[in-house]
Amino acid sequence: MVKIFGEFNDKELKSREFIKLIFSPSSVPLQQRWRNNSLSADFLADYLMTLFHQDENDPKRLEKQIEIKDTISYIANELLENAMKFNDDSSPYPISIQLHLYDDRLSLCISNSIPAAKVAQFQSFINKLLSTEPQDFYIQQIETAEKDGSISSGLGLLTIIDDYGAKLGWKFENLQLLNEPNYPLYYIKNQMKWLNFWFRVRKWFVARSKNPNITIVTTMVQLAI
Amino acid sequence: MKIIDKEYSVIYDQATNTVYWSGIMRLNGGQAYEPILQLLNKIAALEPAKITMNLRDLKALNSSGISMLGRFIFSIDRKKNIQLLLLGAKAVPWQQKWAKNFQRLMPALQFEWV
Amino acid sequence: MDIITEDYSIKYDTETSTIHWQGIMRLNGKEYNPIAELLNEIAALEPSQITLNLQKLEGLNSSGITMLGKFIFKLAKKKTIGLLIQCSKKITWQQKSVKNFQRLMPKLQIEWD
Amino acid sequence: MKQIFGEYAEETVKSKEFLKIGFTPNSTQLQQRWRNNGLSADFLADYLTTFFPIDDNEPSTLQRATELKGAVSYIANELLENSMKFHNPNDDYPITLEVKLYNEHLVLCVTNSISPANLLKFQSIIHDLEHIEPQELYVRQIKQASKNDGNSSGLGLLTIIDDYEAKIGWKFETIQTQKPTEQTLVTTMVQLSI
Repeated sequence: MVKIFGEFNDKELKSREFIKLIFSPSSVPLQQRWRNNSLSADFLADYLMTLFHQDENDPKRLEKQIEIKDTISYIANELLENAMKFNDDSSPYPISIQLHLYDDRLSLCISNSIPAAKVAQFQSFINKLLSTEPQDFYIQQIETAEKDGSISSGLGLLTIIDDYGAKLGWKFENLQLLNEPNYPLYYIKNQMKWLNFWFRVRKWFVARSKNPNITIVTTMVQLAI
Repeated sequence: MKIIDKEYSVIYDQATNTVYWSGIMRLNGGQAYEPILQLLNKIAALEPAKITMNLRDLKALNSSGISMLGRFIFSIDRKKNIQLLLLGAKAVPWQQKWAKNFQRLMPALQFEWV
Repeated sequence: MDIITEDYSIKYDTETSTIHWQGIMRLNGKEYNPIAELLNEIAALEPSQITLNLQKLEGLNSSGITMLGKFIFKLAKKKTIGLLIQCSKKITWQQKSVKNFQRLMPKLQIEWD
Repeated sequence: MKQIFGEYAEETVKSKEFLKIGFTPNSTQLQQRWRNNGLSADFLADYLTTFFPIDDNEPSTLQRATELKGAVSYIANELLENSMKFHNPNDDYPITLEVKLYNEHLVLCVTNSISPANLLKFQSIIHDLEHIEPQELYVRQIKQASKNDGNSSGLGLLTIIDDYEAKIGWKFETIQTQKPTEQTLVTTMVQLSI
């Protein structure tokens, strides 16, 4: 079962460039590896900067590029912090983040596993985020955080939409549908060997029986450049 | 005589016959290192009795750069009239790695470590 | 009343009631608590005005924005302390996100370098 | 078709941690994107240090972390530079760089497509590495580079084996791509004890 929220562009065109980072599920406490979020976000932003055509005689253009770099660093860091915080560490699936560059825009997609019990809560947060005026939502979130004495306010996603003008979307997938939805068709099309196909199906069943209740959520951010 | 880039610099101090290297050098292959090798060859052409290479601030060098340095050391070895001293830093992990190989190219090569 | 780490520092100058922020702060949620406490201690001194100088704070994640937002909201309710935020146009997150603080405290003064 | 050279080991025990980077190799000019090799290598090395915490009371932990960071940064950069040099320019098959962490060693793998012409060149470099003493090969390669204006290859792999005491191996495999053609992929695997 797949559920889509917000502006999730599932049928992507071929991007001009992409870079993808895949992180293993980790046994090290999150606090110890927290710095890796920032490190990874800055790396993606720096990497992207290299892909832009640079012209030292065009300061306006350079300024714009630096703004995009900072924006990617901020957004990627927020997405990674969330993914690491909310990831279901019992899931065998890794966390991945990918950056696609097109001529006039770019997209960031991050995927992580969440326990089935948390799905409804997250989806209702998304619905609230999408249906409330950003200004109101901002003040509500700060007020609530102030009352609870909490720090996690869900402000990260709001700032991505409201401050950086990005489009945000989500895809929730149950484990059964992971990898390729049309298994046999996909493999025939790609001329894979049947043996390989059966091996993959077996692996899929084993994974499914071990982790019956895992949902993968992919968050997609699209930004005009 | 010097080459200064955003990422690295190679500066020759004539008074002490010392070449100061600093930064991170990971240029794209032998050709990209050609200007640096030319600079070194020009210094060798001045025929000083001794050349010192201070590599202590050179944080990283790729294998194309190691190859370029190796070529220069090898050419000095064949000349036989110039002494060569390399100043390295133990704190920079890669520097101790190349030492033994450079020695193979020039048995009379001298080192000083900090 | 200072907090200094490898990545960032927060220093309070009593004479001018200015808090100088510097570096990159991307802490994990609760890690902001000591900083929130520092801000509350300063507010408890009841100066007539507090200045937050963010011109050298190059990076701040949304948990940090929340922490600042909560402090600003608290001052707005208090009504006895004026607040000035000094920002830099060169720093992208400030360009994007500082304007929202005004919503929490309409009397907030924002100064750009 | 699959061919193995040197010390190439398929994973039998699951790694404790891994990080994989995949990227498109082509469209930006090589000269400009060359910088991304160093950037990616340094990122990977820095990322890994998180799993080697430094204890201020134990100076050896700092030294170990510094050395490991230096080694991973050097090796990953060399592997990426090679993948840029040898990948098939007519194909947009992504290049991947992966690090896997085990109890006593770590593994770095780079996979890229390779054109038939580069395949022969690459396999002859491997042949030399397997059959010639490192010391002799080192001197030979420097001399060769002196002759033909610095265009040597293979010194990177040699330094990985000789200077960093790493095990190295290769896997060549031919796969079916979407296009009607076949594509040869090469994976270079470096194993480093920690």
